[in-house]
Amino acid sequence: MSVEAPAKKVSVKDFRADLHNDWCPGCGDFGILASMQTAFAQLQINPDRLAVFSGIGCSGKTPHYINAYGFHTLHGRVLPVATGGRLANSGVTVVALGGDGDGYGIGAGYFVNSGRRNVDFTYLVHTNQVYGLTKGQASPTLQRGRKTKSMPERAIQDGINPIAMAVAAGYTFIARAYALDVKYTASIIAKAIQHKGSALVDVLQTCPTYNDLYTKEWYEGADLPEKRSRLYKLEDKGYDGVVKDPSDPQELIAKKAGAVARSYEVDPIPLGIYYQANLQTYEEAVSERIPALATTPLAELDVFHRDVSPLLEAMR
Amino acid sequence: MSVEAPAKKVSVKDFRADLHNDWCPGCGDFGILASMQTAFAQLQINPDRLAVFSGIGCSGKTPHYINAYGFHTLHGRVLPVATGGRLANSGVTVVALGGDGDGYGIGAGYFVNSGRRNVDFTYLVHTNQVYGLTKGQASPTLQRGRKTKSMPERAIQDGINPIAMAVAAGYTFIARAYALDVKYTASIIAKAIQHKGSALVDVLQTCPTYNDLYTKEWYEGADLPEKRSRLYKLEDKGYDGVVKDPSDPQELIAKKAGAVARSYEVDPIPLGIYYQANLQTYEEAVSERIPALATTPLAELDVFHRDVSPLLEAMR
Amino acid sequence: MRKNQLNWMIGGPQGSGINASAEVFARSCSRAGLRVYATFDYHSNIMGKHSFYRVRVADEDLRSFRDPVDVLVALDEETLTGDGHHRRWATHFGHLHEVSPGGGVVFDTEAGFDPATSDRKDIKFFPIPLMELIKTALTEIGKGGQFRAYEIMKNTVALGASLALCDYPFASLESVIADQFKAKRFDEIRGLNVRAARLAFDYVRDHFNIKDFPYQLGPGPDAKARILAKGFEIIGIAKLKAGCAFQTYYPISPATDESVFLEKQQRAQNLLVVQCEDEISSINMAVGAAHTGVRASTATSGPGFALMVEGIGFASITEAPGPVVTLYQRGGPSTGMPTRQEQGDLLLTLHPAQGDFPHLVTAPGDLRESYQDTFSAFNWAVYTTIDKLELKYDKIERGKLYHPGDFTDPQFKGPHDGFTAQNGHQTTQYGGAEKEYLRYALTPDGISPRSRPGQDGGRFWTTSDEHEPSGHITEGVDMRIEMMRKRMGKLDLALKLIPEDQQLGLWGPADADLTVVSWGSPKGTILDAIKVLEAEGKKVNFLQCRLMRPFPARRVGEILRKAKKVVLVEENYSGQLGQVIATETGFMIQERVLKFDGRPFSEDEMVKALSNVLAGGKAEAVVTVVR
Amino acid sequence: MRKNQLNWMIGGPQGSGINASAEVFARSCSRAGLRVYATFDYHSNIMGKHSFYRVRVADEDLRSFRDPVDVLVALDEETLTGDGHHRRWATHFGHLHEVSPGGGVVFDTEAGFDPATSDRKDIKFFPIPLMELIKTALTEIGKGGQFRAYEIMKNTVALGASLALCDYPFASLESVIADQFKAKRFDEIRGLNVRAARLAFDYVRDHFNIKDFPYQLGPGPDAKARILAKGFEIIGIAKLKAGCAFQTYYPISPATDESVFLEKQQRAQNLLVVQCEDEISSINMAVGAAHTGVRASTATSGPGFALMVEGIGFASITEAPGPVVTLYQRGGPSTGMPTRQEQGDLLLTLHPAQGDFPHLVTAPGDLRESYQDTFSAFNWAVYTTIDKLELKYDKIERGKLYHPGDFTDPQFKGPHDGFTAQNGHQTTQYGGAEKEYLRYALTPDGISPRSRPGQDGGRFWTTSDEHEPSGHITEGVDMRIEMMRKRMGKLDLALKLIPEDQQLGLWGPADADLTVVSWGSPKGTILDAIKVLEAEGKKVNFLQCRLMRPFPARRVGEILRKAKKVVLVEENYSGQLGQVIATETGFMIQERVLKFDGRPFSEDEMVKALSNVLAGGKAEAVVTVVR
Ligand SMILES: Cc1ncc(C[n+]2csc(CCOP(=O)(O)OP(=O)(O)O)c2C)c(N)n1
Ligand SMILES: Cc1ncc(C[n+]2csc(CCOP(=O)(O)OP(=O)(O)O)c2C)c(N)n1
Ligand code: SF4
Ligand code: SF4
Ligand SMILES: [Mg+2]
Ligand SMILES: [Mg+2]
Repeated sequence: MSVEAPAKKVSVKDFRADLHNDWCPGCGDFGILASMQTAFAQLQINPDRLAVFSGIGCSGKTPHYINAYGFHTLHGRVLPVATGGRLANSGVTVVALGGDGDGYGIGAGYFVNSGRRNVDFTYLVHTNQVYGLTKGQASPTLQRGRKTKSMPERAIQDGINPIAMAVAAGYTFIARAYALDVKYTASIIAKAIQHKGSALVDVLQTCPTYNDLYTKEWYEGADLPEKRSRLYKLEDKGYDGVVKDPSDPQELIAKKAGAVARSYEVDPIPLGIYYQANLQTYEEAVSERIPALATTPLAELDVFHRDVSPLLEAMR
Repeated sequence: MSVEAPAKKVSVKDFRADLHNDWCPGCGDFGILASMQTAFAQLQINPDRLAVFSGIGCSGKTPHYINAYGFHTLHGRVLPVATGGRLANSGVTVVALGGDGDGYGIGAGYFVNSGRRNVDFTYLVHTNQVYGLTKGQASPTLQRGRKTKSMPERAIQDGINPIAMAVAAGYTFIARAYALDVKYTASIIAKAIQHKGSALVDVLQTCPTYNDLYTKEWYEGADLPEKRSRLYKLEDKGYDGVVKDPSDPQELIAKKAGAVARSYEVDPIPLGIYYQANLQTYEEAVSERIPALATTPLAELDVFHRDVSPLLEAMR
Repeated sequence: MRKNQLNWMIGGPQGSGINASAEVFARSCSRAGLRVYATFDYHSNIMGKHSFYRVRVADEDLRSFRDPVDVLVALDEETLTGDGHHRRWATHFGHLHEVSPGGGVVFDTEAGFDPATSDRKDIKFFPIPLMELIKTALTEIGKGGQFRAYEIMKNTVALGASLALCDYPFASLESVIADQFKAKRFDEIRGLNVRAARLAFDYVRDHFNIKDFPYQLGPGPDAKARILAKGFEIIGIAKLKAGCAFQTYYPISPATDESVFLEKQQRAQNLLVVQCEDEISSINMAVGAAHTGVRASTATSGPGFALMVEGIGFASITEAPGPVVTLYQRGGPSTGMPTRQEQGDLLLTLHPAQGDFPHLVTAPGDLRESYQDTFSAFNWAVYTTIDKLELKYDKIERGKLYHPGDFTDPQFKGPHDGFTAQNGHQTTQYGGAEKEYLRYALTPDGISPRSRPGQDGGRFWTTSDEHEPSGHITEGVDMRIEMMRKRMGKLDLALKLIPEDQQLGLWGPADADLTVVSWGSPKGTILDAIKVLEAEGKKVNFLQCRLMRPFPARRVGEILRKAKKVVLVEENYSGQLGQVIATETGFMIQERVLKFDGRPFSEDEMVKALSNVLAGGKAEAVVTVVR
Repeated sequence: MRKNQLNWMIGGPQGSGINASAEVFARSCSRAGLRVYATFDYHSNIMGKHSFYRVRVADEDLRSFRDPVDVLVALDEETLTGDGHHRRWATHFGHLHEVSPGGGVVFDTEAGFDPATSDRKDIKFFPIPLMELIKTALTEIGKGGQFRAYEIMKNTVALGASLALCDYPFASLESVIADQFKAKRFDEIRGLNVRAARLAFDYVRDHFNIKDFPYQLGPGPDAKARILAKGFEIIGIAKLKAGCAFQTYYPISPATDESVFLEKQQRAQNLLVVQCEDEISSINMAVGAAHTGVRASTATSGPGFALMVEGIGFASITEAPGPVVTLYQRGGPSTGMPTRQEQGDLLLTLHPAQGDFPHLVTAPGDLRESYQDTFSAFNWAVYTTIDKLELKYDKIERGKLYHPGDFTDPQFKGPHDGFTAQNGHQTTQYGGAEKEYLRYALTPDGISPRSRPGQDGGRFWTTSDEHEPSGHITEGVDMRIEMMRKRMGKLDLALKLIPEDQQLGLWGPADADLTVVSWGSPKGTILDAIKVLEAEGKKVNFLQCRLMRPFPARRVGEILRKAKKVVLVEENYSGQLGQVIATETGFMIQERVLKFDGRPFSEDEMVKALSNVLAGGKAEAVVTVVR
C-alpha cells in the first residue's frame, strides 16, 4: 500500500488516543498496540489517511486507543467492513484487526474469501488461543487436547493452522509475530502495510488472565530444562518466503508449499514472513473495469451526472 | 465409518428414489448421483441407516433422488446440520453434499471449522465453477480472469484451492474425482465413506448450461493440438497420500505439504486421494467425555431419569 | 369481436425461450401504440419445468393481468393438461381451463395432444407443425437437414402463428424479431426467425378459418412506444441516478437481476459492483463503504435478508449514512418458493435485529414509486443520517414488464428530490485543530455532522457498542439515554421530512362504501378492479400504505376510522400490514382478502373478492384456480 | 432500628472478587433462615472497571432490589465518587448518593477517600485498613511479608467488617467462607480468609461505636436454607430434567454461563454440549440433531440470535421437533451493552425470519416460570411438533440470585407436564414395506407422525423449500395452501394445549384502580411494588403476559377492556409488549413506564412510577438516578 506522508512529521505519540485503556494488566494486546503505533510512525502515515477496523473481543477495542479513523465493528465481520471502506476510498491506508476467535472462528468464511480478493489491506490477528472477552473459552487456535484455566473440559477440536489457511486462501503476504517483541512486530507490521495486497500478520498474543498455557514464560521457554525461546525468526534460519518472480507458477507453488511446511513447525515456532508475492490486487482488477478508479478514489468520483437515457431508450 | 449391513442385499436400484429428475440434460450431477448410488450398493449400506444432507443449489436437490433419509437444508449450512445429525445418531452413515458456492463460498466458515472437528462423515462438493441454480455467476472455484457464459465481466477474485484449504482445515481424507467418470468417482466415494473421520471429495462437475469453459470436451482435452485428458490419477503417477503412521508428526506434515503441492497442479489435474490419515474423530473424543456414547448413539441413551438433586443441594 | 383487448399466454418448458418470444410480442405491441402488462411464472429450476408468460394488451393503461386466456400458445402438452400424470401430487393441471370461451389454443402438433380428448368444446384448437415450418425455413437456405438444432426457434414460430389468429399486422412483429438479433453475428438467425414466423403466420391463414376469431389486434392510439421495464431495471436506474457508487450482492432469486444489470453499467457509469461471498458480507461491506463516503447499496431476497439483520443493527447504531437495502420478496418461509411471489417479509423488515433502533422501510406499489423511493432513499440516508436506511420492494420480479406513463419521456430522469451534484458525497469539512470533531455530537435534531475516513481533521471512532459523542464505548446511564433518544428521534424527523405522498396514497372517492387497504404490488390490481367495480356503479376507494417505518399512523388511523367498511388485501398468510396497522393505530381490520399460494392476484380474483365483501360476504383467502 | 431488613452493596473493580463475597454473604443469610435477593452490575470488560453487587435481605420473600443502600462496602474510591475525574463523559458518580440516611459506608483506608470531602453528613463512614488486617492474619502464620500477594482477600475482609456493623453473628458467616474453600488444597487460604474476616469484624467492634447503627441482622424464621440459584442454573437444570441430550452454543454474554454450566454436567448426565464456530452453526447443528432424534437446544443473546433467524425459519418449515432456543436478552441494539439488561428483543423473536411460519415464544417472569417453560418447551416441541419451538427469557442474567419457594424441597424435580421416560425420544415406528410413511402427511390436527434417521422403514425427505407430504419439493398451488394451513394451524393447537397459567398471569384484586401490564423479569419488582402500594391502601393489579406466540389475545383483550386504568411497564425504549398487545387486541395502552438505560427497575422506582400514574400523572420513562 502506498502511503501519503503527513504534512508534518508524526511520532508514535501522535497515534495515541486520549482514552483510558482497560485491558488487563500485562495483556499482550498492549504490545500489539504499541507495535502498530510504532509502525505507523515509522511509515509516516498521516493519521487522517489511516483507518483501523476491528472485530469484537478484547482485541477489538484497539482502534479506540489509536488516533486515526477507528471502526470497532461486529464480531467476525471486520474484513467485509474494512473491504467496503478500502474500496470506497483507496486513498486511505486500511488496517484491520481482531481476535483469533473473531477472525478464524466466526469470521473464517470472510477470512478465506478475503484472501481470494487480495484487496490492499493489512489484517492483524491477535492469537491468544482463547475467547478473551467472553471469559476464556477455547478459541480456534487452541490445539486438541489442551485445556486453559476456565475451560471445564479439554478442547476436542483441532487448532487451526492460520498460516496454511492463509496460503490456501490466497493472501499475498503472510507473517507471524509475537506481541511482546514490539520492535520486531512493528517491523513486520510496517512491511505488511507496505505490501500491495492482502497481508495477514498472525500475532501470538499472551492473555495472562485466561491463558495459562501459552504464557510469556512459555514462549520464553522458562519451563524447559535448558531455558530457550520457543520462537525463532525465519530469516535467522535462512528462510526466504518472498516470491521473486510472481509470473512463475513454479516459484509461486514452491514458496506456498514451503510456507505450509514451515507453518506446521511447533517448537520452536517460526516468526517472520512465511510468504509474500506481488500479485494483482482487487483494486487493480477493478480499475481495469472502471478506469477512473486507477487515479481517483471511488468516494471522489463524480457519480451525480450520469446519463441513463440510452438505457431507457433501449427499453422501448 | 463402519457400516451396518442391510437385512437383504441392496443394489444400485434400491438407492433410487421414485421422483422425476429435473436437472438439465447432460448435467454432471447425474454422474455424481450415480456414483453415490453405486458406492452405497458397493458398501451394502442399509438405506434405513443412511442420511444424505445437502445445501441449496442444483446439486442440493440430490437427496431427493436418493432412497435414504434425505435432508435438503439451507444454502451454505449443510455441514452444521449434518454434524448435528451425525452426533445425534452415530448409528447412521452421514453423507453431506452441495455446490461449490454452497460449500466454499457462503459455507467456507463451516467448511473450515468442520475440518477442525473431524466428525465421521463424507462431504462431496459439486465443483462446477458456477452458481448453477442462480443462473451461472462465478462460484468460488472459478479462476481469476475467467468468464463463463452468463457473466457480464471477468472474475476478479482468485479461485479457491479446495484441496489445500481442506488440508489446512484438518480434513483427514481429501480426494478429488470427476463426475463423468462414474466408476472411479464411486470408488473414491466408497473409500471416503469407509474412512473414519471427515472426508472431503471435491468432484469436478460439468454444467453444460452455464459453464462453457470447463466442459466435458475440455476435460477430455478435445481442444488440444494432440487430444489428451486434462485429468490424471494420482496413483498412476505413484503418488500415495495415505499417512502410514499418524502418530509421526513428520510424516503427517510431509504428506500434508505433498498434498498441497499437488493441489496446485492444473494441467493435468490430479484425481484420487491427496491425503488420508487416521486421527481421532470428534465422536471418539466425545466418548471420552461421555463414556456411554462409545457403545450407544446419543438418540438411544436414557436421558429421562436424571438425578439433579446434588446440583440443587449444592445451591443452598 | 373484441378489438385490442387481448389476454395472451405462452407456456412451455423452462429453457424453451418462451420469455424471449413473450417479450418480443409485448415490445411489438408497445411499438404499435398499444399498452401492455405482462407477468412471467416459472419454477426454481434451470430447465424443463413448466413456465408460462402472460401478456395483456389493450388500448388503455393496464396495471394487472386477467384470469381468462384468449389465446393460449402451448409448446408442450403439459402447458395444456398439467403434470398430474407425471407426479404423485400434481403441481398444476394445465391452462386449458383458463381459456376464454371462444378463445384459441395454438399448439405444437408434436406435443402429443389430441383436442378430441378435451372437454373444452367451446374453444378452438390450432395445431401447428412447428418443426415442419422451421425445417421449411431452413430448407430455403439449404440447411434443412439440421433442423433439430434449431428447435429453440419453436417459440418464435408459435408466436407468429398465434398472432395470425388475431389478424395482427405481421410487419409489427417482424421488426421486433429482427431487433432481437440485431448483432451482425446473428445475421442468419435473424433471417431464419423472421422467415419461420412468417411461415407460421401464413400457415394459420391458409389452414384455418380465422375470419371470425373473436380477438383482434391492431395498432393502438399511442404513437410513441412506451418503455417496457422490469422492476429491477427501474430500480437499478434509480440507483444510478441517485449517485450510488457501490453495490454489493450475493446471487439470489429474484434479486440477482438488479445487480447483474448494474454490473453491466460499471464501466460507463463509474459504479463498483462487488459479488460477495454471502449476504453477511454484502451488508457489512456496504456499511463499510457508506461510512467511508460513498452512496452504497445492496439487493437481496428473504433468505439473504435474514442474514443481513445483524448488519442492519450495526449500521443503525453506528449511524452509517446508508446503505440502501433493496429486498425483493419471494415465497417463504425459509427457502420456500424462490421464484414465486409473496408479501411475507414485512414484519421481518420492521424489526430486523435485536434491540430498538431506527431505520426506514418503504414499500412502493409500482415502478414509478419504486423509482421515487429508491432515489429518495439515498437522499434520506445522506441528509438526515437516519442512517440505516432500508428499502423494501415486493413483487417487482424479473418477469414483469410494465409501463407507467412516467417512463415515456426520453428526457425522463426521475424525481430529483432537491438533490444536486454539489451535495452528493459531500460531508462536513473539518479544519483539523481549529475545532474538535465529534461524530456523534448531540444536536437539537439528532443529526450529527458527518465526516469520512481520509478527511483532514475529521477523525472519529465508531463502535457497535453504546457510545459517547466521541464514538468511544460507554455504559453510563446518561449517555445511554441521550444516544437512544438521539437515534430513535430520527424516526420522528423522517416522518416530518418525507413528503406525504411518499408516505401513503388514497385513491378513489372519499365517500366510498368500501375502503381497500393494501401495500406494494397489489396496487395495480386493486386500481384495475376498482375501475371495473366503478363501471358496475360501486364506490370503492383504496388506501395504499407505502412508508412502513416510520408509519404514518395518524393519517392512516383517521382514514380508517372514517371509512364505512374496510377490507385488507395482502399476498401473505397472516395479513402482515393489518398487523402493522393494528400496532400503530389500534384499528383492527376484520375483513381480509389474503392470497398466499405464491401467485399474484388477478384482476378477476380481485373484482370477485371485493364484490363479495361489498355484498356483505365474509372475506376469504383467495386461491388460484388451477383446474 | 431496623431488624432483618437490609440493603447491602459491595462495589469495586472487576476482578477484585466482590461477587464472591456478595455470594458468600447471600448464602450465609439464606442458611441463617433469611430471604435474599441479589443483583450484580458489571461492565463488558475483564478487569478493572467498576462493578457492584447488591444483596437485599429480609425475613420474608423478596423479588426485587431497592435504591437506598443501608450498608455500602467500597473497595475503591470510584465506588464512592464515580469516574468523573477519569473520563470526559462520566459513566457514573459513585454510590454515596444512594446511601440511606443513617446508613454506613465501609471503605478501604487505602482507597484514598476522605469522608470530610463528602456532603453526605447524614451517613457514617467506617474506614478499615483492609491490607493491614490481611497482613496481621498472615503474620500470625508467619507470612506477613507476602501480604501484597493476598490482596484479593480484601473483599472478604471488607465483608466481615460490614457485617459487624449489623451485629450479624460471625459464626453464620464463618461457615460459608470456609465452604467457599472446601477443597483440601485451600486449607491455608480457608483459614486465612476466616481469620482476616474475623479480624475485620473485631476491628469494627473495637474502633467504632456501632451500638446504635440502625440496621441489624440476625437469624431469620426459616429454618432450612433456600436454594440460591442464578437464572442460567435453573434453566440448565430444567433442560437436564426435560431430557435435553444435545446443547450447542457459541460464547456470548450473558448466555454463555448456561452452556458452561451444562458442559460440566456432560459426564454425569449423558448430555453432549458442542461449542460451535458461531451461532449459525449452533442453530443448524441443533436442528440437525433434533431431526435425528434427540431433544436439542441452544442458548444465546441478541447478537447471536440475529444470526439464528435463518435457521429458525428452516426448523419451522421442516417441522423439526425443536430445538429449544434460550435467548438471554441484553442491552441493544447491535453489540450494544453486552452485560446490561433490557427487554429489547421481543419483536425480533416474534418475526425472526422471512415469510409466515409457526413457532412458540414464551417469556417467563421468574425462576420458577423459567423452569416450567423450559421444561415444557421440550414437550411442546416433541408432542405437538410445533416444530420450531423457541423460548425467550429476559434478564435472568448471571448476577442474579433468587429463591422462589419451589426450590426449597430437596426432592424438587420441577413440573412434569405428563412427561415420562417411555415417551421421551420415542417416535413412531414404521414396519418397512407394510405401510407407507410420509413425514409431512396431512392429518386433521396438522401433526404428522414423526420418524428419525436410523429407523427401519421410516425414511423420509425434508427440504427448506415448500414440499409435498413426501417431503419432496413442490410449487403447486394446492399443496402450498395445504402446507401453509398445516403449519400455521399448529399455533391454534398450541393455544389449546398450553395450560392457561403458562399463558398469562393475573395477580392482585380484580377490581383494581390500576392494571399494570408487563412481561418477564419486571414481574418481581411489580409484585413487590404492588405490596407497598397496597399497604398505602392503593388497589393495583398486574397482568403478566407470558406466552408471546401464540398470543392469548382473547383473554388479554378482555382483561384490558375491563380494567379501570392501564399502565404498561417494560425495560425497553419502544414498549414492545405494548405493540404486541395492540397488534393482537387493538388495545393501545397510553400510559407507559419504560426504562432503557440498561439497568433493571428498582422497587422504589416502580412504586414511584405507579403512584404517579395512580395519582393521574402522565407516565414517564424511568432513568436510574446516578447522582
Ligand atoms: C454474533 C456474536 N456472537 C458472540 C459474541 C460474543 N463475543 C464477544 S467477544 C467474543 C470472542 C472474543 O474472542 P476473540 O475473538 O478471540 O478475541 P479476544 O477477546 O480473545 O481478543 C465473543 C464470542 C458477539 N459479540 N457477537
Ligand atoms: C442465504 C441464501 N442466499 C442465496 C441463495 C440463492 N442461491 C440458491 S442456490 C445458490 C448457489 C448455487 O450455486 P452452488 O452452490 O455452486 O450450487 P450449484 O447450483 O452450482 O450446484 C444461491 C446463491 C439462497 N438460497 N440462500
Ligand atoms: S482477558 Fe486476556 S486478552 Fe482480554 S484484556 Fe485480559 S489479558 Fe488481554
Ligand atoms: S444449471 Fe448446470 S448444474 Fe444446474 S442442473 Fe443445469 S447443467 Fe446442472
Ligand atoms: Mg482470542
Ligand atoms: Mg456450483
